[in-house]
Amino acid sequence: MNQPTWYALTGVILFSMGIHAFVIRTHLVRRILAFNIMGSGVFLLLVAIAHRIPGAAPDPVPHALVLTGIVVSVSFTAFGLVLLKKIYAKTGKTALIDPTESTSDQTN
Amino acid sequence: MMFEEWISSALVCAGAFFYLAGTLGMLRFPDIYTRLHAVTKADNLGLGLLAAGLMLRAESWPAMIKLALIWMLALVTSATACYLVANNALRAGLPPVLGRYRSGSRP
Amino acid sequence: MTALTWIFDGLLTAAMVYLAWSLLSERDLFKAVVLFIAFGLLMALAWVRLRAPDIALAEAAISAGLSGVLLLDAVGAIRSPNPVPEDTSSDSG
Amino acid sequence: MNDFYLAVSAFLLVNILVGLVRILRGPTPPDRMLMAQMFGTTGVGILLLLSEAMGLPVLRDVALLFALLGALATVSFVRRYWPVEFAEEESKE
Repeated sequence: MNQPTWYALTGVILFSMGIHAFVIRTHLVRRILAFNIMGSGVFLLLVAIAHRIPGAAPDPVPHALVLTGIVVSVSFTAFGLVLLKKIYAKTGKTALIDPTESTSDQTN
Repeated sequence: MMFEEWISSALVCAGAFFYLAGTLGMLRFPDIYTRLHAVTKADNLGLGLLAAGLMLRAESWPAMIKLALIWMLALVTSATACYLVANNALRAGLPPVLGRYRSGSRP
Repeated sequence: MTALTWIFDGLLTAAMVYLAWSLLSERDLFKAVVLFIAFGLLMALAWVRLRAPDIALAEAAISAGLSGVLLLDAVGAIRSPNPVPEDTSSDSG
Repeated sequence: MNDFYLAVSAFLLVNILVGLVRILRGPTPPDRMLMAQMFGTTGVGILLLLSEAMGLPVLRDVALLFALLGALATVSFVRRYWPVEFAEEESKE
């Protein structure tokens, strides 16, 4: 058990908590936050497994992947928040699923 | 060389002490205005002492100038943020705690 | 690998896990957003500890600068007075 | 000497974690936002110490970015989340 393994374990825990919250929450801001936590867990795992040989320089390919992933995740966060503001302005709701009524009789 | 190291270590320790003072003020002060005081004054003084201590051990002149610039940038941004928050809080009507404050009567 | 690095890494990872847990189970939306900004700052420190300063630069710029601004803007727009009543039943869960 | 810098940075990390109490307990929104500002200032200190302890001078650029962008979240909070015309209902919270 060395330092990158420790951080990889943290990434796995963060991913599990994020996907749990992503499934059970319906508020869209909470879903976006949970999605960001999930992404952070995956990035942490990727950078931690880039240290393959202890003491040597880390593998640069996962670093490039993670850099791209951070930029993509922040652009998707911005896009999701703009969609959320549009949904709120049109319907006054902050969730796509209304938990008080059943969804079986809806067509779309 | 030895003398410089001692001075540098003392400055870093003093900076850590002012950070501790800022955190204690953050926890113990009663209202938003005094907490702003703790965050923007004590923490930035701690950062300045820390940067001064690291400047003595910097490897070149540009590194020293960069450390000083980091401190000045932190001063400018935190002064701006402090003014905005305090002005908005006063105009919003958050009441400052006046008179003698007793630690038992936490608001 | 001394004991001090273990203390630092243990504190950092424990704080990250606790922060993620408390922000995901927080009822107040604004509090969750502030906790998310703090989580981003700790993530930048974690990249530094993993010797990836380029990712730390990107994370500092994006999480401290961009994400917090966007989330605060969206939460402020949701909370602002609106003729349509806000759906509070989806908040609990 | 590196152990000394690492110990001081671990001490500053403990400061951050103790200050987390103010986010969780702060009575008004600006108190919580103020903690994000304090995280920024303390994070600059930790990054400067780590750049000396780990021998990575590039971390000073990360610290510069922290100092520049740490206040951005506070400014956005004041301008977008907490404008003064909504202030009366906010201060009763």
